[in-house]
Amino acid sequence: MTQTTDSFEEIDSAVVRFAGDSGDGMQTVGERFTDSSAFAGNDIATLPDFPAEIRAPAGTLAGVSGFQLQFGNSKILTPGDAPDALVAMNPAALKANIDDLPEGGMLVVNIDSFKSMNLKKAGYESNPLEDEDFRKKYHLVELDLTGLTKEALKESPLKPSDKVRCKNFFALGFMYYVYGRPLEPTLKFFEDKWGKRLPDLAQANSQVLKAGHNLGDTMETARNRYQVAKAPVEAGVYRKISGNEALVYGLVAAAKLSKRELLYSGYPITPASPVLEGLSHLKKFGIKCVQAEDEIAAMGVALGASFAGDLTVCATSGPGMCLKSEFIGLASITELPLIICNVQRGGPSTGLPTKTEQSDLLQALFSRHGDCPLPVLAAHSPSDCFDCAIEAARIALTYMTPVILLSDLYVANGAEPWLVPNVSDLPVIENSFASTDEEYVIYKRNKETLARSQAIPGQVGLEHRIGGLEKGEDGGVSYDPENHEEMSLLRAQKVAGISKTFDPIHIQGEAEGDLLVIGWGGTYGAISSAARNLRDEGFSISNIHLRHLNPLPDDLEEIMSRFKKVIVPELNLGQLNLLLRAKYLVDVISYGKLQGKPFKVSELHEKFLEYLR
Amino acid sequence: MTQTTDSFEEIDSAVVRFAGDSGDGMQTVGERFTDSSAFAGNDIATLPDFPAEIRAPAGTLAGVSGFQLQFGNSKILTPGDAPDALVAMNPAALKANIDDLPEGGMLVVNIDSFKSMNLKKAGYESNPLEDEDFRKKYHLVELDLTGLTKEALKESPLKPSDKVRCKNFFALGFMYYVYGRPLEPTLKFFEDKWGKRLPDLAQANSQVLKAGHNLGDTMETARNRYQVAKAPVEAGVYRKISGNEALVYGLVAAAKLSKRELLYSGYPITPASPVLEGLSHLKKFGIKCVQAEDEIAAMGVALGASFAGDLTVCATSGPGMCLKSEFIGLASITELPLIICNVQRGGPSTGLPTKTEQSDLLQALFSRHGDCPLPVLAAHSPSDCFDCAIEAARIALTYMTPVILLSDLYVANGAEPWLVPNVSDLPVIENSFASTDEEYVIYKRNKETLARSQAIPGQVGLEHRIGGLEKGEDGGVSYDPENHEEMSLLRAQKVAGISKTFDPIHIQGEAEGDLLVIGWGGTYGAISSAARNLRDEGFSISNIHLRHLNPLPDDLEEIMSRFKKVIVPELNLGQLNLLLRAKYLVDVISYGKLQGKPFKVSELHEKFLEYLR
Amino acid sequence: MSITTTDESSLTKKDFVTPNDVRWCPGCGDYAILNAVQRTLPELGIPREQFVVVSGIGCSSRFPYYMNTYGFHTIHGRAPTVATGVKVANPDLSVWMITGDGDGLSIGANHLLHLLRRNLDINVLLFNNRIYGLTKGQYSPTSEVGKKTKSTPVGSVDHPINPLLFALGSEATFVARTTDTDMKHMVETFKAAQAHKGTSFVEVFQNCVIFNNKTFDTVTSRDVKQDQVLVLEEDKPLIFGANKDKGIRLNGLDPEIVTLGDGVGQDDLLIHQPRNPNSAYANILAQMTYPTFPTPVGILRQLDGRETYEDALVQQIEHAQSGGSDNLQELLTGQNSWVVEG
Amino acid sequence: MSITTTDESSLTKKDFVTPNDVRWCPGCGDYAILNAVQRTLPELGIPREQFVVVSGIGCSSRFPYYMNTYGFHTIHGRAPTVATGVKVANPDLSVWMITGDGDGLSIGANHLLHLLRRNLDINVLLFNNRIYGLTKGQYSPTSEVGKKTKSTPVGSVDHPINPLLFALGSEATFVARTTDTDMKHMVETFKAAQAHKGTSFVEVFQNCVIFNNKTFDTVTSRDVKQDQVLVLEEDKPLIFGANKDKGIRLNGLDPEIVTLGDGVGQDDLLIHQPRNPNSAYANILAQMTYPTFPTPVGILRQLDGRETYEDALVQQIEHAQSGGSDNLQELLTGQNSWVVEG
Ligand SMILES: Cc1ncc(C[n+]2csc(CCOP(=O)(O)OP(=O)(O)O)c2C)c(N)n1
Ligand SMILES: Cc1ncc(C[n+]2csc(CCOP(=O)(O)OP(=O)(O)O)c2C)c(N)n1
Ligand code: SF4
Ligand code: SF4
Ligand SMILES: [Mg+2]
Ligand SMILES: [Mg+2]
Repeated sequence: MTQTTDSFEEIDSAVVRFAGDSGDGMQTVGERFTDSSAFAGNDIATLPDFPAEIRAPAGTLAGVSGFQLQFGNSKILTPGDAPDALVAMNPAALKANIDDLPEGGMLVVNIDSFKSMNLKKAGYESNPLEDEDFRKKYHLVELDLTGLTKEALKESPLKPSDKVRCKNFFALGFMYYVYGRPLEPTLKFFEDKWGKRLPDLAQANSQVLKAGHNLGDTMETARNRYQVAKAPVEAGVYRKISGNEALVYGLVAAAKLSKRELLYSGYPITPASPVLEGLSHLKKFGIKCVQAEDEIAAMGVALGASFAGDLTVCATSGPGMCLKSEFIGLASITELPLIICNVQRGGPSTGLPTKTEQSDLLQALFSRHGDCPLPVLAAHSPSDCFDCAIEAARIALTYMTPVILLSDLYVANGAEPWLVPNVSDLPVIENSFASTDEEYVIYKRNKETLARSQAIPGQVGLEHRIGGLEKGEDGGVSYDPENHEEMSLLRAQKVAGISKTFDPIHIQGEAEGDLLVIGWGGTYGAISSAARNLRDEGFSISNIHLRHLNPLPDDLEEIMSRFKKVIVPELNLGQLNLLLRAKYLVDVISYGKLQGKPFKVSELHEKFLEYLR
Repeated sequence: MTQTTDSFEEIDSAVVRFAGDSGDGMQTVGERFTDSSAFAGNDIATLPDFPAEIRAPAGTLAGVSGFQLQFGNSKILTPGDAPDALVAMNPAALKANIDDLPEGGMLVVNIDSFKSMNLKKAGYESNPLEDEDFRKKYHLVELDLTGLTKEALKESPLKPSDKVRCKNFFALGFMYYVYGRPLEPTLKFFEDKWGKRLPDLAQANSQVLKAGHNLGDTMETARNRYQVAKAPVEAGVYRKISGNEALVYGLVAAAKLSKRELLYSGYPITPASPVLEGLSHLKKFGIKCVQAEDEIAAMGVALGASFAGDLTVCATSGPGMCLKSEFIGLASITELPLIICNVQRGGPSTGLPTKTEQSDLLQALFSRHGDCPLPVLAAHSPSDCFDCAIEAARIALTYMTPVILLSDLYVANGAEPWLVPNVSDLPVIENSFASTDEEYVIYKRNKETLARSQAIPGQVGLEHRIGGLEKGEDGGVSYDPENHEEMSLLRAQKVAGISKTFDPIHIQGEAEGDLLVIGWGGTYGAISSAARNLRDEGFSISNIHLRHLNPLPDDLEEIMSRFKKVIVPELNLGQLNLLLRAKYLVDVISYGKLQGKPFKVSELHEKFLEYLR
Repeated sequence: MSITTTDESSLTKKDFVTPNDVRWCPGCGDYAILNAVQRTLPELGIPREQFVVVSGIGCSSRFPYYMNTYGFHTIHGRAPTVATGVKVANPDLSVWMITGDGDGLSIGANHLLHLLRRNLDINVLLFNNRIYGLTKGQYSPTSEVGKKTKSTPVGSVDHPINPLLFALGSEATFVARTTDTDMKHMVETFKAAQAHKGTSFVEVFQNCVIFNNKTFDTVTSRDVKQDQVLVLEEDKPLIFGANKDKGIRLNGLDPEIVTLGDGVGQDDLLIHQPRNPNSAYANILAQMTYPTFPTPVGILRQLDGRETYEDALVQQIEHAQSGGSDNLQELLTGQNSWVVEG
Repeated sequence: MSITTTDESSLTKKDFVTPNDVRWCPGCGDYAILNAVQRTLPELGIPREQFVVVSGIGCSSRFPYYMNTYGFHTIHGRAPTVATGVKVANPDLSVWMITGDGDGLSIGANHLLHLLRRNLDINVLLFNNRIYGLTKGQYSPTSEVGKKTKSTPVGSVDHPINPLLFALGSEATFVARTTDTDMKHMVETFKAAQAHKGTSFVEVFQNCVIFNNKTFDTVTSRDVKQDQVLVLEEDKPLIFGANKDKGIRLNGLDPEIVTLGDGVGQDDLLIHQPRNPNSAYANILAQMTYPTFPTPVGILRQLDGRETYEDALVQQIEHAQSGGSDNLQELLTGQNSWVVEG
C-alpha cells in the first residue's frame, strides 16, 4: 500500500504519536522529536497527553502516556487528527491508541513487552500481533527494543535495569531514521542534561539513540523513509515554546514594559503549576514568587502586593478559580490591577484534571456576586500566551482592574516554533499612578480610560484607605443609593470602554459570505485548518478568532451581520454562544464538544459542511 | 390642606415610617405597628432599613435606622413609595428621611432632641423646626417625647435612664391613636416578653404606650385620624411572617414532607443569619444546626450530611456564595441533593451589606468552573419563601441535585400577613432512594427524571464510593472522552427536564397585548402594583413573575411572543435580561436599578408608560 | 433505613478490598497504609456498612476508592467538613478521614483545626510525605527549610508546620504518629484511634518514592530506626536504642538524652503519660526531632472525657424533644395568628 | 517612587487620626485599642507613609478606616494574605494587621497559621471579644462552652480555641496578650511587637458592650485584676496578687499557685523567660486560665533569630542577581533557538 523504499519520499507533513507506560519516558521522546523537527526547519504542533495518576500501575490502560506531534513544510496549526505513525511501547499503549491509527499507518511495537502478563493487564485475550488481519492492516515494524537496547549497551557501565530504561531512545532513534530527523539536538540535550552529573547515562543514551537510527539503515526489510521540507517562514530567530512557557515570558516582559516589579503568587494545580515553577526559576529577574497555602491566599498575596505597587499575577485552574471569586470581587471594587490566569481543564469539580476543555468562560464573566464586570481574554496558541500576557498587563495597569486571562491545558502543554520578538519592539505599558502634586482623590477618574489613579504605600501625603464597602469618589465609605448606582455604572463603563483600544478583528477568508466561524482560545488551529480547507475546496466560509471575550470587540456585530450563518465551535456546551446570542440577538449555531480532547480538523470540516451545503 | 378633625377619615391605605437612632428601637416599634395592623385585619408590607454599623455614633446620619410599612384594605404589595406619616426621633432621622415625605405629610418629631449638639451632628446649621416654610410644608406634630415619657412613668421603679428608653412606645401609642390601631397585641407582646423576667419594664412600656395613645385624645389641637378598613381576604388562620421566618418554616416542612431529617449548616452573614438563628431554636423538631467555621465548611458539612441521608441546607449571602462555588461543583457532579439559599444584598464585594439587590442571578447560574448547570429559583415575597423552600426541596430530592434558592434582603426582612397552610394539604416530596433488592449502580438513572438513586451509608450491600473525578455509570473513575460528554449531557438534560413539572405561568392581565413585564424575586409587589395601576388606567400591559430561573418554564417563550414588547425590571444591570435574550433571541428591554433599594411603584409606572405610549 | 447488618465478626481484610486497580506509583508508602487500614477495620467489631471513608485531594486522598466501604473523595482540603457532616447526620457511623500534608495542612488546616477542637468522633489519618505528590513535586508545608523542589529551585524558605504541635495547639484529644514502614505499629495505632472517643489525629510518615524518596530514612530505615525512633508506650519510661540503653530525662523543661547505667536508672526517666491533661508534656515530645532527638512514635496525647460535638448536639435535641411535641402545624400558626371568618 | 519622607520625629497621635467618624458602638473596647495604636505609632521612629494597616471583616476590622495611614479593609478572614503581599512587595513598610476572633480564628485561621510559620515581619493584633460583633451576636470560636447566643439558644457545644495555644502550635516567634482596659500595657506590648523581627501575634481582650458585655470582667475588672492577672516581665519571677504575695511554681510540669512567705521564696518561682527556645514553658503559661489560675498578660514567647520570609526571599533574589545579568532578550531566545535566514 505505501511504497516501500529506502530512499526518501517527499511529504508535506506527518503526524507521529509515541505511547507507552507513564514510566516509559514518552513525554521526553516526544519533546526531543519536536526539538529535532523544529531544528530541521519544520513547523510543528504538539499534544502531550498523560494520565491523572503520577504513575499508575505499570502495564495498565490507566497508566498509558502519549505524545503526538505534527510537523510540516507549511503552517502547522494542530497536532493532527490521527497519527501516520504510532510507536507503542507495550500492549496497553497499543490498545489505548490503535483505534486512532488509520489503515496502512506505520505501527512500531516493542515486541518484547507483548507477553501474556502484559497482554492481560491491557485487557487483551490474545496477542493482537499474532492476528493475521491485524498484521495486514498496518505497516507493522516489530522491534525487540529491550533486547536491542541491551545489546547496544553491552559495554556500558550502567546497571542492567538502568540500561533497559534507555529503550525509549532506541525507538526515537529509529523514528529519526524513518523521518530523516537530525540527531544533533538530541545528542546536545543528553550532554547538557547529564554530561556533567551522569556522564555514563549521557553516553548510554547517545549510543542507544544512534543504534536505533542505525537499525533503520541496516534492517533486512527496507523501509520507506519520509522527508518533510522546511516550512517557509519569516526570517528571524526561532525557538520552540509551550503555552505555559510563553505565559511566563510574557509576564516577565510585561513587568519590564510597565517598569513594575513582578510578584507571582500561586498554588500548585494541574495544568497551571508550570507557571509557578517557571517563574520561580527566574529570580535573577527580580521576580518574587510565593507558593501560597491555597488559591484564596495566592489571590490575597497578589492583591496586597498590587496595592503595594507590584505587577501581580496568579495562575490556577478551575477549582482554584472557584476559590478566588470573593477576592476578585474585592479587586474589582477597589480597582486594583491584577492578572488572574485560568489554565482550563475538564470540569466540573475535579472532573478530568489532565484533559483539556474551554468550559470556564461564563465563570470568568460571572463568578462573583453583584454586578462585577471584568475584562476577560483568551490565548489561542502556545506562543499567543506571550502576547496575551502583555495585553492582560496593559489592560490591568492602564485601566486599574483585575483581568482574567484564559488559557487551557491544550495550549499550555502544547508547543510550537516561535519567532522570538525583539524586546525593543515591544510596546510600553502605561501605568495610572497618582501625582504627588495634587490632592489625592481615590476614585477620581482619568477622563479617557475612566481609570482611577494609584498611590503606592510609602509615598508621602498620599495615605489613603480602600476596602470592599462601596465608596464615594473621595474614598469614604458610602451607603448613598445614587452613589452606589453611579459607581457601579462607572466600573461597568470603564470595562466596556476598553474595546476602543482593540485592533480590528482579523478575518480569515472573505469579509462576507455564507458561514462565519467564531472561535476563541485553543481551538484556533483546528478551526483555522478546517475553514482553510473548505475555502480551498471553494466554499464561502470565513473564520475569526476572538482574543477579547469581555468586552467583545466593537466591530464584531457588523462582521457577523455580513454572513448568512454564524457558528461557534467550542469545547463546552455553548458558552461564547450564549454571550453572542444575548448581546447581538443572532441565532448563532453552537457546536459543543466535551470530551477532554481538542477538536479534530475533520470533525469541524464535517460540521461546517453541514451548514454550507 | 388635610382636613383636621378628631373623627375618623376613611382611607384605603397608609404608609407610616418610623426613623430614629440605631439605639432608639425603631425596628421594634415598626414590628409592633405591623402586628397591630395585621390584627386589625389590614393587609401589610414592611421595609426595615438599618445601617451596616451595629450602633454608629448616636445622633449621626450613619446611625439612622428606619422602618416603613404600608397597610390597607385591599392587597398591599409593597411597603409604599413614600410615607404619609413620618416619625423622626432626632434631627439626624429627620434629615435622612424628610426628602421622602410629600408636602402635607404628617411629621411627628421629638422636639426634646432638637438641641444644638444633635442638630450639629446631623449636619443642620439651624433648627429646621424654627423655619416657617418648613413648618408650613408639613402637618407638623411636635412632641416632647422624653418629657412626656418621664411624666408618664413618674411612679415607675425603673431607673431614670431606663425610663427614657421607653419613649419609642410613646410615639407608637400616639400613632396608634392617629390610625386607630388596637393596643392589645402590643400589650400582649410586653407581657409575653418581659412580664415574667422584668415585670417593671413590661408595666412601664404599657403605661407609656397608653399615655401616647391618650395624648392623641387630649391634645389641644385636634388632629385628623384615619381609619383603614379590613382587607377582604380568604377565610382562614393568618399570621404575620417575614421572608427569613417563612424560609425557616418551609425547610422544616420540607423535611417532614420528605421524611428526611433536616441538617442546616451556616456561617453568620447579613442578611442570612436569621435563618441559622431561627432553625437553631427549633431543636425540638430534631433539626441539627451547625454553625460552621466558614461558608466553605458550611457547604461541606451539608454535603457530608446529604451523603449520609439528611435533607441539608445552607443559607448565606454573596460573599459566602463565592466561597461555596467549588463545593457546589462537587455536589453537582456527585448528584447529591442540597439546598443553597442566597439571601442577596448589595454587591460587589462587601458592597452595601445591609441594602437589597438582585445581582447574584448570573453567579447562581455560572459561578462554577466547567459546564455545571443547576436548578435556580427565587422567592418573590416574604410568604413565598415558604413555598419556595418546599419547591427547592422537591427538586433537590426528586432530581438528586443541588438547588440554588435566591431570596433578597428586602424579601427576607420584609413581612406580610400569611394564610397559614394546613400541613395535611402540603404535597409529599418523593425521594430517589436505591433499592436494596438489586445491584446498586450509582449513576443508573430514573428514566423519567434522569435522577440517580441514593444509597445511604449504613445500608448493607450498597457500599460505594463517589467523588469529584468524572465517573462512569458504575461509579468508577473514568477518563473516557465519550463518557465525559455523555455524563455532562445527562446532567444538563436532567436539570433542563425539571421544567416539565412546573405549573403554567400565571399571567396578570390579558394573555396578549402591548407590553409584557417579566419580573423575578422581590420586585413582585412593585411590578404587580405598577402594572395593575396601568391596567386600571386602560393600558395593555400584563406581567408575569418567574419563580424558576433555571430551567426557565416551557411556556415562557410562547407567552413572550404574544406581546409587542417585553421589559425586565430588575435590581441589577440586566441579568435575567441576558438570559432571556440568549435563550429566546428577543430584544427584551432592560430596566435596571442598583441603589440598594426596592423599586418604587411610581418609577416603574413611569418606565412602563414610556413603552406603552 | 435498613436494619440488617453484615456479620461483623466474620469480616476479613478481603472484605475491604475493592476490585478497582490501585493506582499509586509502585513502591509508594500509601500501599502499606492501605494494607494496614484494611487489616484494622475487620478487627473492630463494626459491620462493614457502618464505615465511611472521606478524603480530600492528593495521591493519599485517592484512598476511599480502594476501600470497599462507603466513601467520599471530596475536594482539596475540605475533607474535615464533609466528615463532620457525615458524623453529625449519623453518629453511629465509623468515619475515617484521609488527608495529605498539603491537603490537611496547607489548604485545609483551618477545617482540621475546627474538627479537632470540636472533637467529633472521627479518625484522621494524615499521610505526611512532606511533598505535594499528585501535582508532581512542589514543596509542602511540612517540607524542611531549604528544600529544593520544582517550585523552590534554590530551596524553600518557610518554616515547616510540625503536625503534632499543630494538633496540640488545636487542643486535639488524641494525637499520635506512626510510620508506613511499621505495619504492626500502624494497626495498633489505628485501633487505638478508633477506640478513642473524640477526634483522633494520626500523623503517618509516608514515603513518596517519586518526588521525595527516603525523606524519613534518617529516622525509620531499618539500620537507624532503633536509635532514631522513640516508641511511646503508656506508663513505660522513655527508652530507646538498639540496646535499650538510652532514655529521655527532663532537665527543667528541657528533655535530654541519657545513657542508662552510670548512676542513671529508669526512675530518672520520663514516664510516658499521654493522658496528662496538661499538654506541656506532649508538647515536649512533639518538639523532639531528628537529629537532636529520637523521633517519637505512638500516642503522644489522649484526653478522655471531653464530650464529642455530635453527642452534645444530639443531647440538646433529645432534651428539647423530651420537653414537648414537634407539632408542625403549631409552629406554622405561631403565637400571634388571627382568624378571618369566611 | 518618591523618596521624600515625613519627619517621623515630629509625629504625634493626631497625625494618625482620620477625619472620618468612628462608628463603633459607644463604649466598645475597640476605641481604647485604636487610641493605643494611635499613641504607639508616632513613637516608633517610622515615617507615617510607611505604615500600612490591613484588616479583614468585622467590627474590629473597620480599624484601617480610622487610621490616617495607608490602609486596606479586605474580606473576611483573608487579611493575613493581603498583609503578606504588601510586605513581600515592599519589606520596608511597617505592616499592621487587625483581625477579630471570628475573622482570625474562624474563617481565617489557616492564613494566620501560615503567616505565623512564615514569620513575615508583620504585627498582628487579634481583637478577641469572644463573639461575632458585626453580625450581631453569634458565638465565636473563642466563646466558652455553653455560651448562649443568637445562634446557640441553649448553649454552644464546641470547645473554644485558645488563641495563644494556637499561635504556639503554629510556632509563632512572638506571642503576647494584652487587654483593652490597660492603655499603658497595650502601648508597651504594641511597641514590643513592632520591635520584634518576625510575625508578632498579640491577642487583645476586647469588650463588646452590646453582645458580650463584661466577658473579661472576671479577669480584668479593676476589683479583681490584681488577683486574676499575671503580668509577665522578662527575667522576673511569676508574682501576682494585690499584695504581690502570690506566685507560680512548677510541680513537675504542672504550674501551681503558691503564697510567698512560709518557706516559699521568690527563688522557688518560675522566672519569666519568653526567649526559651523550648515552647513548653510558654505552653504552660498559655494553658493557665480563669478561674484556676491568674490569666497571663504580656509577652509569652519571643524567639529571635528565625529569618523572616521576606528577608529570605529577597536574599535569594539578590543572590541570583549577583550571579548574572537579567537580559530579557536572552531569556526569550533561550538555549535552543535557530535562525531562519530571510
Ligand atoms: C482547589 C485545588 N487546588 C489545587 C489542587 C491541586 N492539588 C491536587 S493534590 C494537591 C496537593 C497534594 O499534596 P498532599 O495533600 O500532600 O497529597 P499527596 O499527593 O502528597 O499525597 C494539590 C495542590 C486541587 N485539586 N484543588
Ligand atoms: C465570607 C463572609 N462570611 C461572613 C461574613 C459576615 N461577617 C462579617 S464580620 C463576621 C464576624 C465578625 O466577628 P469577629 O471577627 O470576631 O469581629 P468583631 O465584629 O467581633 O470585631 C462575619 C461572620 C462576611 N462578611 N463575609
Ligand atoms: S507521587 Fe509519591 S505519593 Fe503519589 S503515588 Fe507516587 S509515590 Fe505515592
Ligand atoms: S457590636 Fe460590639 S464589637 Fe461591634 S462595635 Fe459594638 S460593642 Fe464594639
Ligand atoms: Mg503530600
Ligand atoms: Mg469578635
